[in-house]
Amino acid sequence: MKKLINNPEFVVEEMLEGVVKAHPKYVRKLEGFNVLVRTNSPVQGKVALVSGGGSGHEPSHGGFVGKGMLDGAVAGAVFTSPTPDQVFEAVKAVNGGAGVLLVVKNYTGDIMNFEMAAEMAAMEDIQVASVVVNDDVAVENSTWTTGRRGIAGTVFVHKIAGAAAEAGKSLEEVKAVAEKVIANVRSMGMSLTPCTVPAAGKPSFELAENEMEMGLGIHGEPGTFRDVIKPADEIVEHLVDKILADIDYNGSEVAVMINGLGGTPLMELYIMNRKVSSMLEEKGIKVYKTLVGNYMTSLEMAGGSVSILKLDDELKELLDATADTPAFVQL
Amino acid sequence: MKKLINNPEFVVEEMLEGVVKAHPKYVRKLEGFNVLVRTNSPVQGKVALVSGGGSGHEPSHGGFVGKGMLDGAVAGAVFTSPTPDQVFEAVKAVNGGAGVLLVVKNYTGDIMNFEMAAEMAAMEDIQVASVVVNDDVAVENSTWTTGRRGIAGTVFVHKIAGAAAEAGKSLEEVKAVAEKVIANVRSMGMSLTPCTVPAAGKPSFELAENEMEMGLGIHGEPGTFRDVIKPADEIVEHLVDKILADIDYNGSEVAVMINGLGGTPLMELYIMNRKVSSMLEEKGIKVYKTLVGNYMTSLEMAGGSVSILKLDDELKELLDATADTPAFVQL
Amino acid sequence: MIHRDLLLKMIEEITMVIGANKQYLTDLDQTIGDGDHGINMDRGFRAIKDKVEAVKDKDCGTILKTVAMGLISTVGGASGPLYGTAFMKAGQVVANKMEITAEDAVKILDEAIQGIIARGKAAQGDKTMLDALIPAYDALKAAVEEGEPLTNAMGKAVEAAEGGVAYTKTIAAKKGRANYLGDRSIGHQDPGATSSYLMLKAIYDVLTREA
Amino acid sequence: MIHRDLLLKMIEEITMVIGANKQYLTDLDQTIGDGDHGINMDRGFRAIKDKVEAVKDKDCGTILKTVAMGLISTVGGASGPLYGTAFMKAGQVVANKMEITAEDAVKILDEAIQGIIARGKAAQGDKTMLDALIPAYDALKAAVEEGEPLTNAMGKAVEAAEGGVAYTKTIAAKKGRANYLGDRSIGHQDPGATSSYLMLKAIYDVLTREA
Ligand SMILES: Nc1ncnc2c1ncn2[C@@H]1O[C@H](COP(=O)(O)OP(=O)(O)O)[C@@H](O)[C@H]1O
Ligand SMILES: Nc1ncnc2c1ncn2[C@@H]1O[C@H](COP(=O)(O)OP(=O)(O)O)[C@@H](O)[C@H]1O
Ligand SMILES: [Mg+2]
Ligand SMILES: [Mg+2]
Ligand SMILES: [Mg+2]
Ligand SMILES: [Mg+2]
Repeated sequence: MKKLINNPEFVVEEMLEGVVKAHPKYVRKLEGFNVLVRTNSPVQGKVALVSGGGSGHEPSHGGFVGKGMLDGAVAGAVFTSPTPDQVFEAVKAVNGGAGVLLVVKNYTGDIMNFEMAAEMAAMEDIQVASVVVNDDVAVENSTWTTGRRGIAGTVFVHKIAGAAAEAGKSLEEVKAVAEKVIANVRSMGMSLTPCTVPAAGKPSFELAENEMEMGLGIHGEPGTFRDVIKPADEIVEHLVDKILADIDYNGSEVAVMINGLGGTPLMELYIMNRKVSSMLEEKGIKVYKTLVGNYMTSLEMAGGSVSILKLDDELKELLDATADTPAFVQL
Repeated sequence: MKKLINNPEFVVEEMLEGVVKAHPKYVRKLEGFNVLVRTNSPVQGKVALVSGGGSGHEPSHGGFVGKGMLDGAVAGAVFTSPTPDQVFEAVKAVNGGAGVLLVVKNYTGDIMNFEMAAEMAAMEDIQVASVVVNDDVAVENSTWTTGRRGIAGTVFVHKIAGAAAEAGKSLEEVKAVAEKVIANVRSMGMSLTPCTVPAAGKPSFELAENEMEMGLGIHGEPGTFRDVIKPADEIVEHLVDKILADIDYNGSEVAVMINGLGGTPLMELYIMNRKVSSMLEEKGIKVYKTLVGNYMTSLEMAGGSVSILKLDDELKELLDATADTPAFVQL
Repeated sequence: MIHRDLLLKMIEEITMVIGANKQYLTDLDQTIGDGDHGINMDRGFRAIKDKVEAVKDKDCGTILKTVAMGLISTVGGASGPLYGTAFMKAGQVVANKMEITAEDAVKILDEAIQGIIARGKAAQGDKTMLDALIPAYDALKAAVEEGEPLTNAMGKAVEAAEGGVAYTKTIAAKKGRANYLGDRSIGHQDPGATSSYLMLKAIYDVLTREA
Repeated sequence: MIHRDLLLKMIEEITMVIGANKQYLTDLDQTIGDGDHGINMDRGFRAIKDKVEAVKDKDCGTILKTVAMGLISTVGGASGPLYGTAFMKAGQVVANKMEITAEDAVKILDEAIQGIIARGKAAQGDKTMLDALIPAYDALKAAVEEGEPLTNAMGKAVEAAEGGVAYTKTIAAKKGRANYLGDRSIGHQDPGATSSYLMLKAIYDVLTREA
C-alpha cells in the first residue's frame, strides 16, 4: 500500500485537520466530531443542507461546504457511512431555524444512519427532511433490492438544492428541487484499477493489465461486469448509451459531469468529454454546462464516471447561481 | 499501460477538443495549433500572459486560461516543450497591443522554444517579455548547470501576474511582479509511483512497493534520491525543511500550495497540509492562503509537492483578486 | 441461566473473536462489498470496552443497551445500525434483570431479528446477516421449547447459523452492497452472516467453557 | 562529394534509423530524462518527409533548411530547437549549392556545433549531444585536412562520435534534464549524444553503400 499517510487509523481525523487548516474561511470542524460546517453556521433563517457518507470520496462532501452549496458534511470512516450521532451533531450545528435537508446517497448504511439521525433530530423538534440520491444506472432499480446507488450525480443535488436554499426557499421547496434533480440525473462509472482502503491495507480487487471493471460505484467495489480495456470512445459510448436509455433526454438541454475517481489524470477525463459531447450533439441533446474533474472519488482508483442531468429553466438558473466552497467556486 | 485514451498519438489533440467542448465560455482553440486562448482574445489594451509546456500537467496550463490569469496556453506533446511556431501563434492571437509576457518554466527545451518564439514575435514588432520560473529546491541552483526546475510554484505566477495584467499594469510592471513571485516561491515534490507517457507505453521508472522518489519534477523523471517510504509527516518535514532553508521566510506571511501529481487522492494532500501548516505555525510563519489540489500534475503519478510563497501587501492583493478560469475560480 | 457476569464474559469473547477475524471479515467484504466489515466491527467492539466496564455492575439490560449505543456510534455502515438495533432490542427484553433465562435468550434473538428487519427491510434469502440469525433463532427456539439446556440449545443455534452462512454462498444478494454485483455475488459468503455466526459461536464457547 | 540526391538519401536513411531506434532512444531518456527523446525525434523526422519531397529538386541549402524548419516545428523539447538550429546552420553553409564537398562537410559540422552551443549554452563534457558531435568534428576535420577521402574521414568521425557516446556514460550531466539527477546520471548514456551518433552513422552508411 503506497499512501501519503501517517497511520491508517487516523486518516479521516488528520485529513479533516488539514482541511480546516487550508480553508478556515469556509469551514470549521465540530469539536469531537468528524463534521465540517460553514464557518458562519448556523445561517439564521436559511434552510441548511447536510450531506456526508464514508470518507475517501474527497472533495465530497466537505469540499462542498460553503455558500450556495452545503452547510455541513459528515465524514464517516473510509467508505463507511457515518454514525447517527455524528449526523445529528451536524444537524444541530447548522440548523438556522428553517429546517435541515439531509442529502443521502442510496446505500443501506447511509440510509439507516441518516434515518436514525433524523429520528434523533425529530425528538429535539428540529425540522428535518431527507432526499435519497440514486443516479447510478449500472444497477437495476427495483423495490425488491437495494436499488440504484448514489454516485457523482449527488454533486448536482448539492449545487442546485444548495442554491435554492441560499435563495431563501423553504425546506419543502428545497426538498422538491432536490428531488427534481434526482429524478433527472443519471450516472455510470468504470475503473481501470482498484483502490486500497488504508485500514484494509490491500487493494479491493484484482484486475489484470488488460482488464477494467464497468458499472461500479465509489467504494472500491467491483463493478457489474469485467471486460477487456477498450478505447476511451467505446467505453464512453457504453456509459452514455446506458444513461440515455434510462430516461428520455430527447431534445432537452443537459448538464454533464465527467468525474474522475481519483487516480485518473484530467487529460483522460477531457478525452472522455470529447466523446460524450459529440454523442450528445449527434442525438440533438444540447450541453448547457460541463464539469470535468474529481468531484466524487474513490480514493486513488483510476477511472471515471459520466453524469447527465436534464435541465429546465429552474434548474439552469440554480445551477448558474454563485457558489463559494473549497472545491467548487462559481462567479 | 492502463489509460482512458484512444490513440497515444492523438492524446493532446483529443484532450484539447474535450477542453473546448467543456469550457466554451472560457477558451477556444486556435485552428491547426495546440493552443488555447481566452474566448474573447485578444483583450485590447491589456498585457497578455502566455504560458505552456509539455502536456500531461493538466490543469496546467490550459485550465488557467481565463479572466485574471492566462490569455493563452500552448500544449506540447506529453512532457515535451511545444515548438516555437505554436508559441508564436499563441502570442499573435492574444496580443492586445500592450505586449505579451511569456511565463516559461526552467527547462532547457522550454527556454529554447519560447526564446525562438520571442525572436519570431520581435521580428513582427510584437512586444514580448519573458520570465523563467525555477522554484524547485530539490535541484542545486548554479549558473554552470541547468539550474532549478519550474514546477507547481508556476501557478502562483499565473495567478498573481495574471491579476496584475487584468488590473491594467504595463508589460514592464507585470513582468516585475512575476519576477517578484519567482524570487519568493520555492517548491519541492516527491512521488510514490512513476507515470507512463502514452507514446512510451511503459512506466518512466520502477519503484519497489516500499520505495519512493524524493525531489522530483513533473515529467515522470526520477528524483534526486530514492528512499524507503516514510510516514507523511516525515516526508513533509523533509520537503518543508528544504524549502525553508532556501530563502528566509522568518516572520513572514505565506501562501501554501499542496499540489497533487495526478494520482494521489485529495485525502492525502490534506494530510500533508496538516503537517505543513503545523510546521509553519511552529516557526512563526503565518499562512495567509492555502491551495490544495491537482494544479501541476505529472500524468497519473502518485505523489505531491509543497510550494511556499512569501507574500507582501502587493502579492496578497493580487493573490486575492478575482479569477475565472476552468480550473481556478475565485470570487 | 446467564448471570450478568457471564454476559460480560460473552461480550469480551465476542470482542476478541471479532478482533481475531477482522481481516477475514474484511476479506469477505472486499469480495462482494466494500471491504470494511471487519474493520467496522472491530472498531465498534474495541470502542465499547470502556463503556461496558463503566456499567459492569448494572443489570443485563443496561449492559446490552450500552453495547448497542456504543456500536451505533462507532461502527457506521450498514452493520452499525443493524447490530446496534439488535443489541438495543435485546437489552429491552432483559431490562432490570441480573440474569438471562433460556426463554429470555429465545426472546432476545427474536427481538433482535425483528429490530434488524424493521431497520434494514431485508428478508431471509436476501444474503444478509438474517440468513445466519433466523435459522439460529428457529433452532434455539425449538431446542429450548423441547426443554434442552441452554448450552445444548445454543450449540444447535450455532450449527444452524453455520448452515445459514454456507447457504449465503449459493444465492445472489438482494440487499446490501453485494446486491450491486448481481449474480457475481453468487459463490461468495456474506460477511454480515459470518459475523453473526461468529458472535453466536463466541457466546456458545463461553457457555461451554464456563459450564 | 555529396550530390543533392545523395543528401536526400542520407535524410531518408536518418529518418529510417531514428524510427528503428525510437524505443532505444526513449528508453535511454527514461533512465536519465523524461522518456521522450525517441518519440520526439521520430515524430520530427516523419514530419519532414513530405516537406523534403516538395523541395527535392532544390539546392542542398534549401533541403537542409526545410529539414531544419520541419524539426523546429515538430520535435519540441530540447532536441527540437538544437537539431533544428544545427540543420539551419548547415543549410546556410551550402546555400544554393547542388553538391557538398569534403570541406563543406567539415564546415557544416562546425557551424552546426556552433549553432547548438549558441542555442543551448552547453559545453563539451556536459553530457549532451555535443559530446558526440565535437569529437566527430575534430576527427572529420583532421582526416579531411590530411586529404583522406570523405567516406574514410566520415568513418573516423563516426568512430569518434561512438567514443563520445561511451564517454557520456562516465560523467554527470551539467545540462539538460539529466542534470537534475546529479550523480545518479553517471553510468548512463546520453540519449542526445546517441541520436547524434546514429545520424552520423546513417550518413556514413549511405556514403559507403553508394560509393
Ligand atoms: N438491509 C440489510 N438488512 C440486514 N443486513 C444487511 C442489510 N444490508 C447489509 N446487511 C449486512 O451488512 C453487511 C455489511 O456490513 P458492513 O460491511 O459493515 O457495512 P457496509 O455494507 O455499509 O459497508 C452485509 O454483509 C450484510 O450481512
Ligand atoms: N543545453 C543543451 N545543449 C546541448 N544538448 C542538450 C542540451 N540540453 C539537452 N540536450 C540534449 O538533448 C537531449 C534530450 O532531448 P529530448 O529528450 O528530446 O528533450 P527534453 O530533454 O526536452 O525532453 C539530451 O540527451 C541532450 O543530449
Ligand atoms: Mg462500508
Ligand atoms: Mg521532454
Ligand atoms: Mg462493507
Ligand atoms: Mg526527453
